[in-house]
Amino acid sequence: MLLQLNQVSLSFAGNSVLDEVAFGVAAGRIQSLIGPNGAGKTSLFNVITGFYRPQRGEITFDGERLVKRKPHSVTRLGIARTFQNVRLFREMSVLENVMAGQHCRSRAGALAAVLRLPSQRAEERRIRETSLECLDFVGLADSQERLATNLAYGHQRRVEIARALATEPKLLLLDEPAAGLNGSEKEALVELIRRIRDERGIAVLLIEHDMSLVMSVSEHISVLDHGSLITEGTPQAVANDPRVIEAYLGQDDEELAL
Amino acid sequence: MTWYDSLLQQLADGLVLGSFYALVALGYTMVFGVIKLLNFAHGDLYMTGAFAGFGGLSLVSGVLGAGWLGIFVAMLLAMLAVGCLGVVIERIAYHPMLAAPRLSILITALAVSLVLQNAALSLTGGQYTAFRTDLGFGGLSLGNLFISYNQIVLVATAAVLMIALELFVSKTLYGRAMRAVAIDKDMCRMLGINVSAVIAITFFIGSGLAAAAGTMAGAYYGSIWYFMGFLIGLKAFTAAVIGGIGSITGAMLGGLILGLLESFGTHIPFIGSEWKDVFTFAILILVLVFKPTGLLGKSEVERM
Amino acid sequence: MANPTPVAPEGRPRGNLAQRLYAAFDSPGRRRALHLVLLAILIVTPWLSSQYVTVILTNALLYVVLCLGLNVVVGYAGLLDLGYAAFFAVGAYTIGILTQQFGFNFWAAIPFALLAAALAGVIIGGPTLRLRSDYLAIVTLGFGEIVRFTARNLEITGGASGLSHIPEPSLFGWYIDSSIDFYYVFAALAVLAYIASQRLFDSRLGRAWLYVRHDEDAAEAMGINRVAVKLAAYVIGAIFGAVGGIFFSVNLGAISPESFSFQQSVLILMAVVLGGMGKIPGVILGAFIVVLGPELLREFDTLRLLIFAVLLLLIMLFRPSGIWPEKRS
Amino acid sequence: MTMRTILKLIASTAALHLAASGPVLAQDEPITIGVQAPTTGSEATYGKDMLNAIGLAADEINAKGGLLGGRQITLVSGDTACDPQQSVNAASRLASQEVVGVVGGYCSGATQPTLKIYGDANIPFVIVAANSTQLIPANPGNAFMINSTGADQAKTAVDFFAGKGIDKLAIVNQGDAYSQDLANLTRDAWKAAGHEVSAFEYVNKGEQDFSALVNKIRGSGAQAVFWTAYYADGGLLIRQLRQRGFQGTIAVGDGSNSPKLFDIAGRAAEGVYAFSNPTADFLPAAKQFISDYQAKFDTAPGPYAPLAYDGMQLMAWAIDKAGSTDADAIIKALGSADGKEWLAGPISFTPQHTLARSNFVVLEGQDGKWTRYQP
Repeated sequence: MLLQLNQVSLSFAGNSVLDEVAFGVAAGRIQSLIGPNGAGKTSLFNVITGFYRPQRGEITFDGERLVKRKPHSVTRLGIARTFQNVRLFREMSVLENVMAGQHCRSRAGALAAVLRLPSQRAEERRIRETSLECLDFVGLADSQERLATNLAYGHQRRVEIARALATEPKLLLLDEPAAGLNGSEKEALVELIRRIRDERGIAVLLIEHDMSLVMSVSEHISVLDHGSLITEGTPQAVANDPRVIEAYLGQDDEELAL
Repeated sequence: MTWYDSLLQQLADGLVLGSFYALVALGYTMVFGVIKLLNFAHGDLYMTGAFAGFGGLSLVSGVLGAGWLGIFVAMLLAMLAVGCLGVVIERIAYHPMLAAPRLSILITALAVSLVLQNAALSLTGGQYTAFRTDLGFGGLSLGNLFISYNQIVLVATAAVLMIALELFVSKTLYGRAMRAVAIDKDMCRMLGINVSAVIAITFFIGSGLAAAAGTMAGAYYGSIWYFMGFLIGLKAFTAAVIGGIGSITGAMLGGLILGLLESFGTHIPFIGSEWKDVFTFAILILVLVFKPTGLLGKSEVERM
Repeated sequence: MANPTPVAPEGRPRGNLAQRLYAAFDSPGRRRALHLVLLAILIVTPWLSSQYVTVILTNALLYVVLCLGLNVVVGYAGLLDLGYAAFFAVGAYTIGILTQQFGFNFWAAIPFALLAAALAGVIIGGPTLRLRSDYLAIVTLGFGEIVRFTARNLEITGGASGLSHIPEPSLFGWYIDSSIDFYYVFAALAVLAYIASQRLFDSRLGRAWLYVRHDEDAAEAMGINRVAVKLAAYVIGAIFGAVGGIFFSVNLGAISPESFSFQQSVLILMAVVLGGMGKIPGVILGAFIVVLGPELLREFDTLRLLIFAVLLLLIMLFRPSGIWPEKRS
Repeated sequence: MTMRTILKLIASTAALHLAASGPVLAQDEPITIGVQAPTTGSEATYGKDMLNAIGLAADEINAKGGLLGGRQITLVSGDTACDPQQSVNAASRLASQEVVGVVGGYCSGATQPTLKIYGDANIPFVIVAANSTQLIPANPGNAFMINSTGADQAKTAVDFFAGKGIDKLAIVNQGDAYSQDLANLTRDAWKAAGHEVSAFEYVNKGEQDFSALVNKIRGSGAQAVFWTAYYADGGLLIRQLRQRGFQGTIAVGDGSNSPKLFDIAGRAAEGVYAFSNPTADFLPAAKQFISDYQAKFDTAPGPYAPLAYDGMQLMAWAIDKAGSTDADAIIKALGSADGKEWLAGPISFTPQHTLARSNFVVLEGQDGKWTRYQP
């Protein structure tokens, strides 16, 4: 397993958010994390990426232990993420946004920058090229100069994915990437997710409420309810699992259209 | 003087100093509560209050004399005048800036401070003004311990003002609106609370308390000048932070603690009084680094 | 700003005057020409003006260095620093103490001054950078005052009288001592500070400051160590301040704690905010305003600071993000 | 940078040029004298005082027909804000305005860097208040100090306290160059004389509450308190010392020698001693000065007002003696000052251009004013 969680527990002020969660993500796999609202999915992302520190449990990624690492160091190890509500640097250009991802893959310091050392200039070129390539990959190379905040919502989501790709990850965590997208945009997203895996060999773990999207893109699904992993398996197996239906029945969610 | 006499004496003196700090700190903390602004001009409102009180006393002393009665009336006049000044400053300088970057409004506050200070400098010609009163030097002597009547009146007045404020904030509609605005302005607007009016009242009260402190300080110490707000502004801010900025009881507590610390700080063995302010600032920094919410401040819920 | 060429907003090709000026100097060739013209003005000015003007401009150029340094901290990294004069003091006092009390050569003392400032930056920044902005402001204010009181209280710093007779530096037998000499020294420093600011802003680190300022969490998620990046801003700002202090001390030949008061920090901050945080030309303009403004108002004597304060207030009210126009409308 | 910066630069440079181009000197042109004093900032109280006194002197001279056969004196003020950098700006401006001489100099720290500027421009400079010994070696030869140095005063203080039979002395200063210097000098001299300094304390300018300090002084068993700084805070300290029943001797340095001390300290200032140049409330000229000052500015003169007045009069005297506005001649004339009595005593100079004769006297506060103390 590329990413492995063992008995991860998290609570806030005594309220249990995650309870002994254990599951893994295999390298090069597209996997979904589903569950009703408030099941702890985003919290789990935050635990993996170092924004929350779990009280108990082990998380390993590519042979490294993640617990107690700061978010930036988790990203360096090769886990990139997007946010549920798009968090681009709004007042900066699209390209500058994507270049943020290259930060952890470059090293020039202040002195190199002030002296414009050849190595620094080469690195700047490389950052720019890689970032452009990532933008091109999500189909937005034309928008590189525009302010992020001026893009259509669907495009902003893509920029966020490009930014995550620019960190050169082995695993990409997408938090509700389809939220707010229309039908054709969702199709394009499915295709993009597949290309990320197929062309770049990056494993993808996504949180998503749109079940048809989940069913069509995932190779493996993990289901979280009330902070516990209730089941996991192939889409087919999960869709037929009575526990999953029960978990979803507990809430009045229109997205239950399996 | 025995050690416990000296201890008691310092306690009494610290209480007086602390009362001033607390009154000024309250203004900082209230304004910070409602608009999240460090009002750098607040110390200068204290200075303005001292001059307003001086003017007030010369108006009323003919009828009421320059004893505590006259000073009280002058103090009320000063509170009214400086309270209004505070509201005007808020309207003109801070209100248009509420949506601007946080730094811009801070700089605006610094500019207001400079304007007040230099206006006072120009008007007074930079001279110290003697604040003449008929207050005597008398007091209670208990052995070596000496507490002047003035000190007693002063601490009592400060206490009355603070209790009145506490009652206002906890019991009246406006007071509760003030606390609500501090927590969530947008929600208050939706609920039909006149947020602008609440902010104005906060400035009025905060500035009025500074003016009260300024007048009492002028009367108690006997001289006032255009630069007197600077140091106490810094100290009172420290007090507000120690108590937990945004918390009214915290500001009172912080003021008293700082007053006592300074009173005892002069006596730290092996460290001369030249290090006293270094000591004060070091405490400020330590509190902020290790307990940023202060003693009574609430943790960061209000992330707007 | 170092952003790539802006695309004119749709449907509005011309924009206002500022936008058109930006457009006019958009090509690298024209920008170079503009730089050359400004450099030429910088070089010839002292020959065309009185000693007084030279002295004032020298002072303004010192402020350019200090303001560009503070701009890294406040404008780029978004950290409000109210005690910036402390670094200015560390630079000046290190030179004063080393050259005057330990007989160091001026140039040999410079690395120590820079090191001391960087160290001070780490000591102040290290524990405090995680604080929220207004608290950081107060902590830095406190540190600024502590540095000043310490300078006043210690024997080695000359107490309240400070240090005097700091020897003039010489370079290959040429003594830097006249006001024109120092004008050129500070002009060179200001140009260097300008270039360094520009290059930093154009770099990976410069972008990281902006990312962190805009959204700390998103920046962290992109693999940016926000504490390290902020600390870097702090230390770089400290070094700029120390450079100003180093040459300030030899220019005046005497330093005392009064030069490094809270008011000094406020004035530098004011220049940065006035011109427009993060906008290099704006910050330079701000530096000139805070130095030249009170000088131009000297006729008014006692009233001059009052007039200056009122003007400042008006500028803040009508242009809260600084007088330098935004590149993007 | 853009065009706007250039325009700004050109405009400001031009404006500075305009402001700086002083009058062309001709035979009936006025004689311009620069006044270097802090008229803004926290020291403005004292700076304005000096400016007032110098203005008073200039007016009197002009009323008597001016200098050099009818030329009037005009003053230009150079505000230093007591800040070294601002002082340099102010001094450069005065130098650019081609002033004939400069009178003033209040903060030693802010005065020192200006010496070189006046030296290079060869402008005679009468320093009326700043009296740090550090100024002496920095003097290029054109500056004259008419205030006695701290060492003189410290000696007067030690003699006085010893004469009163005091052994334990508390010394309080304000952490600025002047009062710290005087405090240090007095402490060293007092200890050297075999006595005890029971408390050596600092207060910060603008602090109003000295209760903790008073307790400490009382607890130290001090028989006398020496306040080395200025009257404004000194007045508060004296008040609080007496309010809390301190019975010992209180003396203040020359920075506190002002009638205003009685305004602030009230009755508590009765019996307080001050070391001072003889402001000679006894000389007819001084009485006249005090009442003129009071009438004109509606406030009593501050501690350095008499010296500032003297400085202006001395400069005028030297210009007349030189017979021209030639700088070298004026400097020579100043150097030849012959010990004539001025408001604050006789002035003649040592080869280092410091006051030749220290003549500190001891004053005593009685009935709300200073009188000469006779042991």
